[in-house]
Amino acid sequence: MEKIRERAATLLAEGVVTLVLGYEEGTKRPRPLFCRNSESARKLIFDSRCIHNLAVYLTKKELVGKDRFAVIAPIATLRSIMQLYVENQLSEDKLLVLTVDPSGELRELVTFEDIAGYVEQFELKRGEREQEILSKIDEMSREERWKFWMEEMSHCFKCYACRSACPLCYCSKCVVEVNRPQWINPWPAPLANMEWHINRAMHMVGRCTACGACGDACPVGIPIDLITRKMMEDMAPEFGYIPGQPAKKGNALSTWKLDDREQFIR
Amino acid sequence: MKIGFYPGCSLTGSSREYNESVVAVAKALEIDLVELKDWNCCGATAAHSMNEELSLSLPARIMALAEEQGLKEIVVPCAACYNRLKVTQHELEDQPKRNRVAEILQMPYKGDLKIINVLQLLEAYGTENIKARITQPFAHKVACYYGCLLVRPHAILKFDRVEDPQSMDALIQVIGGTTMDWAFKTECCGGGFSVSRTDLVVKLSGNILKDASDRGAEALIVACPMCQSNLDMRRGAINKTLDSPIDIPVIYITQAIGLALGIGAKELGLKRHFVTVEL
Amino acid sequence: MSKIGVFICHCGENISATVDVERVAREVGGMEGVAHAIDYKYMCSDPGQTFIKEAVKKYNLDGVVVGACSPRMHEPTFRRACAEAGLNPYLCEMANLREHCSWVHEKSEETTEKAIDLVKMLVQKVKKNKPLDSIKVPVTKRALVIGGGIAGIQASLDIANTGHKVILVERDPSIGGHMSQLSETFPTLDCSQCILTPRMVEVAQHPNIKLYTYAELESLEGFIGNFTAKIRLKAKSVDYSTCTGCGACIQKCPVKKIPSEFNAGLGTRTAIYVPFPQAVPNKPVIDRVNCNYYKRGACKICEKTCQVGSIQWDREDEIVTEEVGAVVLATGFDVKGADFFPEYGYGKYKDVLTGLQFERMASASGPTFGEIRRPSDGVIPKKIVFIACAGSRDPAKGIPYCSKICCMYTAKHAMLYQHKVHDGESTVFYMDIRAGGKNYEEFVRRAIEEDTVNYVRGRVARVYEKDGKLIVKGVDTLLGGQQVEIEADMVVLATAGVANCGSEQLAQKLHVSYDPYHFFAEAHPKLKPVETNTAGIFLAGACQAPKDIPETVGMASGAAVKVAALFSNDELVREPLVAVVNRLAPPLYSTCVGCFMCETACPYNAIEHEDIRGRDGSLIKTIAKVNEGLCQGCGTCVAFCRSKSIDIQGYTHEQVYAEVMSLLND
Amino acid sequence: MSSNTDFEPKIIAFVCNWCTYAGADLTGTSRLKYATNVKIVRFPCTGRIDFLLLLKSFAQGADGIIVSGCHPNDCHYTSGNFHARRRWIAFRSILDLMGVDIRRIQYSWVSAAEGSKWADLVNHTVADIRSLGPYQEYQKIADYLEKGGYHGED
Repeated sequence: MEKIRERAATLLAEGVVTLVLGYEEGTKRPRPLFCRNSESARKLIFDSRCIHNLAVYLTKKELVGKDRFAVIAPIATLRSIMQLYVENQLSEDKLLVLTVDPSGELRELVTFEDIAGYVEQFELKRGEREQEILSKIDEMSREERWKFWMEEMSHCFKCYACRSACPLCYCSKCVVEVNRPQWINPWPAPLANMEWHINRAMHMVGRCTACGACGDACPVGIPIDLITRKMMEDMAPEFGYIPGQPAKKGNALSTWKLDDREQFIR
Repeated sequence: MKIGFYPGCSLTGSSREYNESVVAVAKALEIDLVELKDWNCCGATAAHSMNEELSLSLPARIMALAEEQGLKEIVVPCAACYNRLKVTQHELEDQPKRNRVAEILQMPYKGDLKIINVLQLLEAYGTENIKARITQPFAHKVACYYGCLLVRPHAILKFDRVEDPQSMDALIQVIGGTTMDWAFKTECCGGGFSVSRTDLVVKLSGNILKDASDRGAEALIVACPMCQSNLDMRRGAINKTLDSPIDIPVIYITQAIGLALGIGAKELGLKRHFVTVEL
Repeated sequence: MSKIGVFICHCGENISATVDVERVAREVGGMEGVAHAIDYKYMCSDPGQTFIKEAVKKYNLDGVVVGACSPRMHEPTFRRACAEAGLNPYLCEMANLREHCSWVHEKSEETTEKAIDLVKMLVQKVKKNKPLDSIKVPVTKRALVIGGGIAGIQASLDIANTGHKVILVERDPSIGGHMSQLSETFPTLDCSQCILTPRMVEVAQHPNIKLYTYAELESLEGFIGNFTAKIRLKAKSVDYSTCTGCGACIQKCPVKKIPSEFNAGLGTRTAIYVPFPQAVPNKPVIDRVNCNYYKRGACKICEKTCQVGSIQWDREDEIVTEEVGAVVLATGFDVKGADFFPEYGYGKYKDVLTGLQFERMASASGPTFGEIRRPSDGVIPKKIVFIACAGSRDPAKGIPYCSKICCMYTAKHAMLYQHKVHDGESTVFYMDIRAGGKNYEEFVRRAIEEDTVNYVRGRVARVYEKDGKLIVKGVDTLLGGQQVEIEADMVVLATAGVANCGSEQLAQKLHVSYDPYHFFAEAHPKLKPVETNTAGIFLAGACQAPKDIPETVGMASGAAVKVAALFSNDELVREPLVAVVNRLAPPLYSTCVGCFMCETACPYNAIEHEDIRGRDGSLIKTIAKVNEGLCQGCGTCVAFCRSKSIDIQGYTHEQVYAEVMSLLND
Repeated sequence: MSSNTDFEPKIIAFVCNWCTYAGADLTGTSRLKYATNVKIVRFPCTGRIDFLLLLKSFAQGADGIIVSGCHPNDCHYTSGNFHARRRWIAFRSILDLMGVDIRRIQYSWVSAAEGSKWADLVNHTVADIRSLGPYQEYQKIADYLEKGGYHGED
């Protein structure tokens, strides 16, 4: 932790970066910290509780500014960074990534190649909570699944926290704000909620890196992260997409293979 | 170097000398062979022409056992077994077949076991390492005979050049031998027809021996028990069809390497051959 | 509010027999925004069209729906009628009441109701239609032809003869390609060079053709009508403006043992060389890889020999830029060579030849002056075996396709052999004889019947050498699978025709697609065989798939006509049914966020990057932009765009949404 | 659902212009008959078909949906149908996870030469949807608050 503070302070003092994005102690759990001078770097912390996906800020020019900045990134954030890179949203010369490897060493990742190589060592596993809910869903009949999600969705009041938390929801105008035509109604109602979440899942196919930020952000606790996560798990072997190791060109839905398998087209 | 080992039936019966030489050479090269526990017959050569489920389930059990015993890689010296295991692994990429086999076996099967033949084992071990241990160079002109099962079907085995394989030749050259370009490298020896149609085997194996002998080979080098027994055990019958008898021996690649490493003839099972081995 | 005119056609009785057309007109007439609705016996007839034109003017219509037959039939007709009446043609839509309704349903209430729904759907769509203008693209009337074989020669001459300039680029020092290597041609047995060389000379002398030999395409940018080609002129080391082509340098060059490419490796050439005596241009180049001077820094014998001082040692590759409007790809094919047939001993036994090598041997200008002799010992072979399908139609070799020309040239080879070696015996192993073509079957029959070539149906398993003979082991499947062994003096392999080396890289440079075997892909297998998916780039000859000379020439002329048609107007007019990326006022500029997933999705490489810059020139954002010249209007990008920033004219989000809503709203 | 025989399902078909639309034209010129329940919306290519349109169709009361285009390798635009195929693989998987009745969406390849296949496809789909009954489950959530409004009006 001390090393991170020192390094961040040096980077800022030497003017290598103008901003270090990291974590500080919050009331209940760590919260994001935007360090713009070496003094504030003293507040930086980094441990396993730092799960807030800071990649979400990287596409926000008004926050990160025009100059080079550094971000302290746990593994989930690194995966998001890689996906953002593939989608032409980040450039190497503006970004410096700091992370702490499992042995506690501070690592500086300068190029996307470095990040990809680093991320490669980590396997994406289901946590206990994910495992529990997904295996429950697996055992349900279709009607039960419908009821399950209807019940869950009935709590959704369209606050769009899921959208705000997701590093990959960086569109300047989201489809729900498109009104010619109004594809999805903005108000919270069963249909509009359902359409929003199906739409969100479709937009995440081959992109979601299963960081779980959307699920964490949901104030009413709908396990929405599992929809995109399940899609990621199901589609990855199908389309050869690995979260955090995305193909350089295109993503799962903008590319295709002659022998893509399906059994439902007559 | 530690690796799983599936001998198969031939190596415990008609081709004991192959087993002995594999074990002896592995020992000399400090390769730790871990024999698979509770192994069964792979089903060659009859099962796949009789019953598909059986032909898949027998090798699948072998692979499932290996997985269960924590092996990541196994060496299969018998070309027929090697072929059956590889083909089964390929076939079981098909989910319905895999489901059916899992149902029959009542064992989990992942299908990610790495299956290699003896040539691949020696290649992986490293030619430089072999070279360093040579005590008596194998200074003989020989014909390397690959047969069918070691290289075909290429689409599945993906081992060596299918029509003109080179891996065994390369090994022989490493131990100081001279190999030759000849015509019957991958021609069939008659295989499993040894008992039912001996006449065919005599003809086919006879062609192989004759070409090798005509080109001045001092021995045939093989890596398949079936080929070895046809070329060696049927020699009497073969010689009856020829103008002049052929007396060149048929030895396993592991026996040749064993000789170069200075291992004794008895330890390599060279006394067990029908055609006397004097190399 | 909209003022839509609706016109329901009876189509004689084709529609009115099952659909109550009057009710359709009546009900649709009551819709909001419909100003005028009628039905008439034949809407497409002259009086029918006049009804539409008059209504457009009288009611000042801003949209027209014609309920009639399939739009695939008469959409252009009615759009033209609207345009003549002063209404933008893209404000006219058709409801398919015939093929999709009256012809497929019985007369019933439901059928009429479906017809009403279909018309209503199009009314809702047309309300969202926008007037569109045709896209006009300027055309540079110069063509680039890549490849100087018979395909490229023919295409160049045909285009040049229509009065347009042509730039012909050839990789080798001479044009002529594979055809110049051939001895005689099937099915007439006329000499290949005799018919080809006059064409080669014509190319060289044509005032409209600029020939770049020993040159390769470096890059191609732009789009139909507006390409910029960069061409690398490889250093020839000889000044062609002064060289007289006397050939003295070639005589004196000390490096003589280089396998001749032209003779398929059977003969040799020098380091300074012309590939063959009839080469165009007939001036030498120095092969720097083999030249003593370039290898070791000393020699320069050619320079001493040259009386006009044409040798230029320090000449470097040069890049020239040419603006062109269309490209014809005519890069031809290659044949599979050594190491591909270990079982046939090619590359191992000197007397196992490829078809192309045999071709050179049979040629009067070839290394043996037309005599068939074994390369190993120069003896005339008395027994020769031809193996058709050497590699072709063999999935295990990775070539499942038929190379198409081999059956014919193998018959020709056997025939030529029999003509040259009267007491010789020739055998052809074949899978099937594919002699589809004018006089082709007769030609093969002649080989079998008059020239007594022995045809054996079956494949060859192996060829090996024994006591100076080549033992060919095969099977005769016509005689119950009998094994056959022939002791031959020479074996000729009808090797598979494969894509030319480097075709994949070239395809990527040009953004044209290619098939799994690296042949260039045509835009449609039946109806667009000479077009590629990239507008303005056309295909000729064997670069698309193996083909024979007449087919190649036909295709080349076809490609030339496509180029000429493109050049027949100063501007290229295209339907405006293309994708567009939205543009908005600052600070957003566009809802596009530049993820460029559309770029990988687009089959036509029509998505470009557009930098939006502030007044000070600083980059604000990079967004997608559709190149109207390249976009073909499939709309794949549209369905893919998450923020709906890209839309396709004619099938916009608003239009299709309105259609769907209309169909289901009752 | 005992009254299924009286139930006339509403089915909407999303088809590409070059293969299935032309195939359906051929059904007409061949005078093959099929049920009136299906109405065709024409698209340039299956690649253009937005998944949201399918969702909106159910919301607006469709009981079944047909999506059809060119066979693999036949696409007029070479790869639009391959893109579409991937999209449908993913979309179907999401719908299934959410408990949407994916039996109600029939995907198909119908070429311009397959007029009779189109008639069969329609008749089979109508029969299938008829046996499934009206899609009340989805209607129930659609009717809550927002059915009927078409929010694209100028």
